[in-house]
Amino acid sequence: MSSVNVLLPQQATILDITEETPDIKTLRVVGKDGLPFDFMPGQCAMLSIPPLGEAIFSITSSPTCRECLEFSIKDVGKVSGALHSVVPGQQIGIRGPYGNGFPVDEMKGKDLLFIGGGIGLAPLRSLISYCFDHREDYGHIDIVYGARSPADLIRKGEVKESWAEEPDTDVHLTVDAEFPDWDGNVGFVPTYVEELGFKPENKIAITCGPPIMIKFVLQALDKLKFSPDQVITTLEMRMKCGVGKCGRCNLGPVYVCKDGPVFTLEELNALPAEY
Amino acid sequence: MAERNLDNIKIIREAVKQDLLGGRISQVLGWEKGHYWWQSRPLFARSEADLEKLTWDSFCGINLSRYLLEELKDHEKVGVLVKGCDARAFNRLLQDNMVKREQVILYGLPCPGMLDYNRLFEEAGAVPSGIAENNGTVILKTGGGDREVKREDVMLDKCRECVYPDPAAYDQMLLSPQGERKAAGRFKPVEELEAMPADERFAYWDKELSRCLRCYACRQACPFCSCRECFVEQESPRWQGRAYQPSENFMFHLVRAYHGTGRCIDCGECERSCPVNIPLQELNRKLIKDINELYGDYEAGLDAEAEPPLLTYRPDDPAAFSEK
Amino acid sequence: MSAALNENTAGWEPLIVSFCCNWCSYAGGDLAGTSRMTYPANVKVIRIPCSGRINPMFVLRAFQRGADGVLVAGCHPGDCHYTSGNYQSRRRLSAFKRLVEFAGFEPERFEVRWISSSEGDKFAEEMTEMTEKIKALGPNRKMRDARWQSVI
Amino acid sequence: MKKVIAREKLPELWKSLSAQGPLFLPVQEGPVVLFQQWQEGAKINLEATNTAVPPKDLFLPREETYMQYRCKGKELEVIPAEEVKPAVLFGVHPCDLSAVELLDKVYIEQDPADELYKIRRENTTVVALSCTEPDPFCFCNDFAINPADAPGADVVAHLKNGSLLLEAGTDKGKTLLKQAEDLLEDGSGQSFEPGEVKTADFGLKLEGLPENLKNRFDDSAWDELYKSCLGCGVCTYVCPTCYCFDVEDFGHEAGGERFRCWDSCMYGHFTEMAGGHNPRPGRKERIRQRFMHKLQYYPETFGQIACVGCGRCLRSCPVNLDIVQAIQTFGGETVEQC
Repeated sequence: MSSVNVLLPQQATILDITEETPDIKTLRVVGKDGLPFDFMPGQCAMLSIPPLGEAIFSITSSPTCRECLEFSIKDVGKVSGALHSVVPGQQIGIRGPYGNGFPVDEMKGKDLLFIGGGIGLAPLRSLISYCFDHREDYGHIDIVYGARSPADLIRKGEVKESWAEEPDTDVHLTVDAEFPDWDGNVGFVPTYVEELGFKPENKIAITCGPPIMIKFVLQALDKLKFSPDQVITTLEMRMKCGVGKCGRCNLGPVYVCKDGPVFTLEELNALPAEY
Repeated sequence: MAERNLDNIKIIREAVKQDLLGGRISQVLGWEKGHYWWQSRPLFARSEADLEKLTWDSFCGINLSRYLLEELKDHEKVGVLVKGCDARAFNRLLQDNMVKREQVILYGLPCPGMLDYNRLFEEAGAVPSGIAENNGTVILKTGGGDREVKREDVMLDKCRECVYPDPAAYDQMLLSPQGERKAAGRFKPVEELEAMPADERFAYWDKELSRCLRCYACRQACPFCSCRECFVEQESPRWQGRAYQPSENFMFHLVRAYHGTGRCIDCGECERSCPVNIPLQELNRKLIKDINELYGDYEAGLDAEAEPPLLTYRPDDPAAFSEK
Repeated sequence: MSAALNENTAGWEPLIVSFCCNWCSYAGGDLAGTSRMTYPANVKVIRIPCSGRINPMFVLRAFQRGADGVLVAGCHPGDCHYTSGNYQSRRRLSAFKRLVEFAGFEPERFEVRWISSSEGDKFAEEMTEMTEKIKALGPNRKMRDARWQSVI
Repeated sequence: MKKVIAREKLPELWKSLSAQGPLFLPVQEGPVVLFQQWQEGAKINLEATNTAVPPKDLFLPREETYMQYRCKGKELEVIPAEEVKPAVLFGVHPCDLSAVELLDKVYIEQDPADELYKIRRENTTVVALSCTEPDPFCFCNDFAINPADAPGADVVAHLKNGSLLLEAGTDKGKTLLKQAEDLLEDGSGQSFEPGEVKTADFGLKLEGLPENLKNRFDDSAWDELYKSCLGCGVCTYVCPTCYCFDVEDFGHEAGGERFRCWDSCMYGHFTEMAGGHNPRPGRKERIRQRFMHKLQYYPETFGQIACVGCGRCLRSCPVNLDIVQAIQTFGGETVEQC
């Protein structure tokens, strides 16, 4: 009997690399025979570059994309730094998929409000593409996306052009301060969300971004009368195994890598606030 | 149960009570009884009720000064009960600028040496129901009657060779001093190891260190390990690997000990804390002995004003290598 | 570096890692080179700003990764470019040398020498002597990380 | 299957068993007793109640290399480690056996199973040894464990009247006893009736504790409890039910290996993220995590408290901050000992 060690990575190859912002790159990755594994939007994968080790990243592409996996990665640490210096054709290790992913079935028939900040668009992007590829399943789509500056917005072309062109879809961009040649909104994401005055009826809000942004977005949504079960967010914790054993991402009875990273605000409120 | 000298405890309580309730300090670090009569654990007393729990007996081995690093973040001024080794630990932290003298009141407790429960059990042949002490002897209370042993024979290793049982620094000395002790044997194990052939000595350490779990209790309990970030946790460069390989064991223990050169106060908390009984004091004492031999007698923590030997030099210093 | 540390057991040659002070010993090595003096190729020189820069972890890491001997070379006492670096290191490295020996290393495995920038001849001599001594002792296994060897 | 062997003949048994594969048993190593692989001349100590470090090492080794890697140019090759050989673990006391069963729930029963653990578990024959005398720190009675019996082991062994009685409880156990047939005598005439061993009883009230703790995450009692904690990892490493690990690489650009090793929630770096944010930044958060995991999180998932009363944290914590104190703080009642 050949058994499978869940910690063992498989080989994957870098197809190409896009420089999104000064510190964010998008890697397109393919397994030995096409996609290394099937997955759902919101799930993550463990990428490894020996001898620096492994780190977990959310998958940016949609499962409807069958050519490759995409990862938008910010250079913040050892492994992410190394992933910034890979070249096309280079092989890395990959294992996954990990986590629960977004509840795409429960979201069916609802209007969707995506609220992203900076690199926080990475996991949302997977879901947004998925929804566009299953357009008839979902209602009106609003996308609020912001960053510190226009240069820090990722996937600018896609966001501004293709997404905005989708039927029944509105894209709202914002940056933290005035910049030359920026004709969009200026202001923090949470404030902008409040200003846009979204109605909670039959709507689900999905938010991801830096912790401080999430904190204020949640307050804004509360003011707009969204109930906790209408708000979905993803958590970020340090992880080593991805399968709910190594203990780092343990929060109350859940392991974020296995039972998350996607939680409704209602679920989150029941957990110890250690994230 | 352990018979405590209630008069002494009363003296201690009264002394700290005045300062605590009078508002001079907002917390007293002392000891209280643990689950068993042979355990006394740290007490962080902030009220009169807390002080009721305060104890002073032969099981107060835990060095309290280390806690100051954390406690002074939350308190303007705290009181600490200090044995000889706790006071030397305090002086050490003072020398490293980790604590401020005016933030602490030291209550000096001359220490008769703490007892080792393992030795008590061994002598009694079982777990005694308690002990009593009388002038250098310990009476073990067992089912088969009382048994008297010499106090010296049942002390903790760390206390057996203690030279300075009286606090070297204090604001108030609470009990009568013990006087300096002779500890002729403190370097004996080091000398025995020095006499071995190199390979044999390596094999000895290889075996002893192989038990290391890398729990870092030795480091956390140690008053010289006060770095904000330990080399063990440094990521870049990564000096300490996490594997349990012999080479990683040596890396940790040699560097740990070496960082104590001229700074180790020989309190033995590292060795007492080790869950697998690695003879860490042999490494520490080797460095104490060598520094004394090469650069003159120095006892870390005894005098906060004295210059630590590795922070100074003399142009005519000897060397342990050829200078030709 | 890793290739340099490889150990061919058949025709074993010792590997000596020498940390040399930039101002004196390293310049001494340069002088030895420009004066066409020879010393064994077994010595790998690593330039450091001052012998006072030596962190004992450098030495232990060298042993972990395959060094058979480590030699720290600095300016003569009194000649430090930074006034007192070598006075400090004399104390520190004396204590460290004894600790390394106490751990079971042969005394020859770790040495400290003072070599000035004008002592090209001394540099060559010391390096030769160290190499000969280590050759006589044989390969060092103490503290060597077996895993490092197996992955080269 | 019941067998018996005289104690004098045990060295022959060790030799015979270890000829067939690695045999791990309690060995006196200087002042401590540890589970170690048998070798000629090892000082076996079957009297010691508890080893300093629990036998979880056999299933979740403190260090386990599970792959090698080779990099050549842009290529990366991953080479899985070879499977482990069958082993015998002899002399596990009932508390430690219960602890292994707790680990099984996480590593085998909970999806996905951890193959590294599972293979070791399947390949190991566990011989449990009932206790004759409790250690002063033992309190397994509080967890309804009878130290004189060890149901669930492949073989249960009892030291009685100068002999070792062995009873196979599983097929693996029967196979083991068959392997040593020549040395063992028929034990059907012997009494295998487990006796009764009383450990210290702290009178801990465990019923309802997990539910009670659910609302006490922000309880001020944590502010006091953590204070004496030094922030070392002794409690986690000597705990038979702690199972956190780390994954690390060793090597260089061209090649090396990846291993997992024990880690501890008591360390600051355990949860620190690449950007520097740490969800459990201080000793208080970490102490709370450890005790809440044992007393609330684990029970909520698996229906039982993750402590077996082995007493190792009572013995080894340098400042006597142990799980009994935590349970007492949060509602378990206590019987004053001293």
